Amino acid sequence: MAIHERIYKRLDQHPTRAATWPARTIGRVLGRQAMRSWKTRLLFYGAFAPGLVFGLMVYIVTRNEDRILRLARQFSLTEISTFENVDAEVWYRCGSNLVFMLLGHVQVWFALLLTAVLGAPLVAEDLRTQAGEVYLARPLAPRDYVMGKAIVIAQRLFVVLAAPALFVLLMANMLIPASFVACLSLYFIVVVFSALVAVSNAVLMLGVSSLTRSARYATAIWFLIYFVTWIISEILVAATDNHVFELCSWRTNQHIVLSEMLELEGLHEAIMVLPSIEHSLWPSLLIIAVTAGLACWTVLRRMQPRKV
Amino acid sequence: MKSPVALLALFGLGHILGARKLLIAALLALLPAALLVILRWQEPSSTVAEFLHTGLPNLCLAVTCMLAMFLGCGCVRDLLEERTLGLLLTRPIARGSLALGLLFSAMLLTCALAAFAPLLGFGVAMYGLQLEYQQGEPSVLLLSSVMVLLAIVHTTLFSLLGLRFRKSTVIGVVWLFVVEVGLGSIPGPARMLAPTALAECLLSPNFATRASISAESGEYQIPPLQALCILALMELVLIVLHQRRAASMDFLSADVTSEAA
Amino acid sequence: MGSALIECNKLARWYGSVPALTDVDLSVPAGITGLLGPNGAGKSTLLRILTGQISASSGICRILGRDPMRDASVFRDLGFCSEDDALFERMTAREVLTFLARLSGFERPAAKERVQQVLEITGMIANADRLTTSFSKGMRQRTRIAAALLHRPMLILLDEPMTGLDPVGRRDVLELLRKLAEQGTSVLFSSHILHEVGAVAAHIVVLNRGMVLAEGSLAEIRADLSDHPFTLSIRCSDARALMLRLGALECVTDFKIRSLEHLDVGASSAAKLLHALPSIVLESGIGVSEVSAPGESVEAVFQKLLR
Amino acid sequence: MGEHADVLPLIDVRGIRVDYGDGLLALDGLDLCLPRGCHGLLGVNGAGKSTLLKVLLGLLRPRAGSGTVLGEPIHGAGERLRLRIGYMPESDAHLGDLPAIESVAMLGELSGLGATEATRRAHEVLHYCGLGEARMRSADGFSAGMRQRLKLAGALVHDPELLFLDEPANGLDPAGRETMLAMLREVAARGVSIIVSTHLLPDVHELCDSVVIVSKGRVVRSGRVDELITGLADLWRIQIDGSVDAYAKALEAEGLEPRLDNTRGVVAVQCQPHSGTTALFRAAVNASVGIRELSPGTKSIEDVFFESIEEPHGHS
Repeated sequence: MAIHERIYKRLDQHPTRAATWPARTIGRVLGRQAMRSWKTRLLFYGAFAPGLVFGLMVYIVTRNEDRILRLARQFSLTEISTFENVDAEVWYRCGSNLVFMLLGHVQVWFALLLTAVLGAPLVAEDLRTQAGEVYLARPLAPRDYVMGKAIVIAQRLFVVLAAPALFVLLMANMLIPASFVACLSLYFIVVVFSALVAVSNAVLMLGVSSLTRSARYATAIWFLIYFVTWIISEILVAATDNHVFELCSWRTNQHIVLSEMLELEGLHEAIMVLPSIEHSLWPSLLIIAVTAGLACWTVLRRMQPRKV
Repeated sequence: MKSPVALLALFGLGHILGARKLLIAALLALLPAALLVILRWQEPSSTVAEFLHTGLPNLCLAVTCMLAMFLGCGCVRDLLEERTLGLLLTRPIARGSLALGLLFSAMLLTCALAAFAPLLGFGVAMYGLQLEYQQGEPSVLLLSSVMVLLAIVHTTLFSLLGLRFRKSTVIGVVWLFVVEVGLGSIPGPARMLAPTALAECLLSPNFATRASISAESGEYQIPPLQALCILALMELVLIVLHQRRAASMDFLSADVTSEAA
Repeated sequence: MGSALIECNKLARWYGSVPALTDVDLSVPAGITGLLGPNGAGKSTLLRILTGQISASSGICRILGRDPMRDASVFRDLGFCSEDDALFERMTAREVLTFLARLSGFERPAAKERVQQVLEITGMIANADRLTTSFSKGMRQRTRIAAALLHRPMLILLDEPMTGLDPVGRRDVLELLRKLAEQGTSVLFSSHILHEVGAVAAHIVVLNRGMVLAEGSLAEIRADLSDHPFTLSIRCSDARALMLRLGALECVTDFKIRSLEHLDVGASSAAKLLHALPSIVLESGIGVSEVSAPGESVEAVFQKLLR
Repeated sequence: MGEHADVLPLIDVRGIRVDYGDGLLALDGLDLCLPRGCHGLLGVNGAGKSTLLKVLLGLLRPRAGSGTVLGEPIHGAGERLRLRIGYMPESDAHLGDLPAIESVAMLGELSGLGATEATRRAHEVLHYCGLGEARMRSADGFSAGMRQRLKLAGALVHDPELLFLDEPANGLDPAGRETMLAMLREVAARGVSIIVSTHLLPDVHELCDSVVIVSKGRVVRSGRVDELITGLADLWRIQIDGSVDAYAKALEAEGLEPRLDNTRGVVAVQCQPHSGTTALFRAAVNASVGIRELSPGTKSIEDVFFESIEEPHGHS
């Protein structure tokens, strides 16, 4: 046969050191592969639609300014003549309200579905086909393997969360130059929050995915965790009016972190129904960190070379 | 001679009872009781009684749907993906009764847990609390039996989804949202397509659910008997679809097609 | 039921646009039959259709006179051991076999006793009460063969029973198949290890790219292939003398003297020549150091077919 | 490769103990010392071959025992060690959804090659393994033979000094096995040491120059292939046209002791030196059977394997 007569060429200089950043390689290659399925791509690009809708809304509001103001006066909301001379504090509150509506209530659903679709098979399939051996037979530690897989989810999740919000903010600030200075800190908050949700969701999903050998059950458990904790907290809060129970829901914790960062207390009674305001940032952050740490520990324990 | 369907049902049940899945299903079933324990610890008995009337039925509906999805999707599909289904297929049992047996195994467990959840909830609520019933008899037996009915319909539905699609869980979640939460809350006759809405009609006189709220506001309402018949009809249709699908489908796990490459 | 246990005509199966089987016409008689073919020839697909796990895209297939997909009663007399190395987990071998026996229609006491018998036949008594998860590949294979034997089938189908087994495991499986055949059970098994198939299988079916290349006993296939029926190559101390003696046999057709010690004998009937050879060699006192039939091995037949 | 590498033994491990906890010792104090070159690892299912490879590679941490592979201790983090070893697992783990070229290039990068260097090397290795035209397709659509070759490509991409192969020819048809063996022979010729764990004994005969036979977690026999199979002369291998049992009885009547191989078709007979084959033919006439094949065979690896597995192994 002609094939095996070819010469097996040796490399002239052998790799002396392991890859400096193996996690990035795994993240890049598996990420590109994950985006090849049309369902994931549909979900990923579909997530930008709400951002466009919000952007359009901002455009319409700023274009017919006078009619909006007349309406506002009728409802005796604010006593101003034009958008120009609205003070910075009001701009900041409007901006943060806009961001919270988009990021908190809309993009979070896309993040939920995208985490499941991207993350469920990552560790579960490897456990089913023992592909973990193929990775760990390379000069990398289990933590690189976990970090690489987390990058696959977190990278796309971050884009889905941050991009629409930043676009809308940018659109609003360009149309109303006066509001730019006031909303400067919002850009920073959007990026930090998106990163926090992306990483915590990614790591929790990997933890769940390492619990079973079939991606189907990983998805099921992920949705169960998300909805059951949410239902529990809703029922308990409704029944006992004691807001400490809100900390036991993964979704509400993330909401609290966002609303605390945006300091939305002032707006509570005026414009929207919000989760209650007495929360401080740190317990929610702590719970998110502890859960993510636990998930990370489960995956690492599962991929560690077994002591036999 | 014990019928093969019964044999398969017991085998399937034993198979699930040994798996980690049972742990998660049990946690789900203990949810109402856990909430009531917290309520009892936190609040006076009045809110507990009020919760029994409004909160518990809705919570049990959600728990039953999730249990049915979790156990139903996998009852045949798991064996297919583990490739152990071949051992059962090459036995002198018609494919229909094979699928029926495995469906019953998942149904047995789901119904047991679905019935057990409200019972335990009531038990926790009643224990050591001389709670006399107000507002009509929120009898727990009615709640349990309706949950069992709902569990039967949903397990069959999700088992059918499991037979048809590989990624049946995601489709199951989307179905729960679109039909049970979405369609179920639209006033008017369309609501009656969602099994949960029908179950709520059965519960409405005793428990406060979406059906009782819409009944007070005078919207379209179905008497419990008619709801029962629709549920039974729905179950029949699902069973027939399930059998036909099992009888005609190729029991082929996903990566076999590569053999022909 | 005619003499053939399995009848297929114009059987075809497509996976999407990839043809796994294209119009297979087959009739398999009783006894041991070997199913040979390279990877991807469609062996597993054929066996899955025969056991009713998947449907054929077109064509009819009857096994023991019945359609496996519609009529499940065929499995009273049919056993199948698939290629997938899978067993129910969290159960011991005895529990798995007892459950499958109950499914095959045995009552509780009858099932227990039959499982004991089958465990003895497949040599799994020692590990009968250990969990299947801790089984080696060979033990899992024997348990699945035991599962196929539970209901004393008339015909047993095995998909690659020897793949992944070590030589000891392979010897035991071949021994088992031979014993089954002696007890009258017909066997159809697919395999890659050709010389073992050649030694055991009376009837051979060769598949390639979804089509039946050849069907029949090894000798028939050899006969169709080689120009004259049977050639024997003998290395001995005096080729010429041996040639003169062998010439006396009427079944011998031609000779070719390779060298002083190397002689090729062509004969019309293999059996006559082979049976006559020992006595001729003894009488002539010629020292024969090697006898071989190069074109006869299964590998040779297989290579010629696939070319 | 450093000069010191030639002096150091390839693998030198002592007292490896592995217990999976189901009461069966997978490895029971195994000692192994192998020079560079090709070695066959033989043993029954569950004798501990795969476990040994995983321990040497650092994928499993043994309960006891220590030693070095290529001079690196096996107990350390093992990253430096796994840089110089290529591993072809027995499981069917081929990163299915990725296209072949991307999965091999990624494995190359993980082994320290630069991104462009890894992709170039991946193309080269895939061509060498005969997957040139299928390298853009995803591995899910590959046949069993192509998947084995993809795993080999993955193991060769970073040009290892030592290659661990776990059942390389598992599930392949004869043509596939032949191609795989030819490739491995060529790789060995280029100076790569190979440890092959396999059941197909003829393969070992062609590829390896020394063999280690493992049974019940211990090394029961090891040595160069040619030394092991020389054994006694005058061993004849006979294939019968007729009833094998009758012929075996006739041979015993002649005072010889036949041994049947696993297909019962081929009889191996040990004769006194230089007594010729007349006794064999006389037995054939007495048993009235035909002799289809008669060849002077040296003891095959299969015989060595069965001997060392069955007889209670005192010596190692």
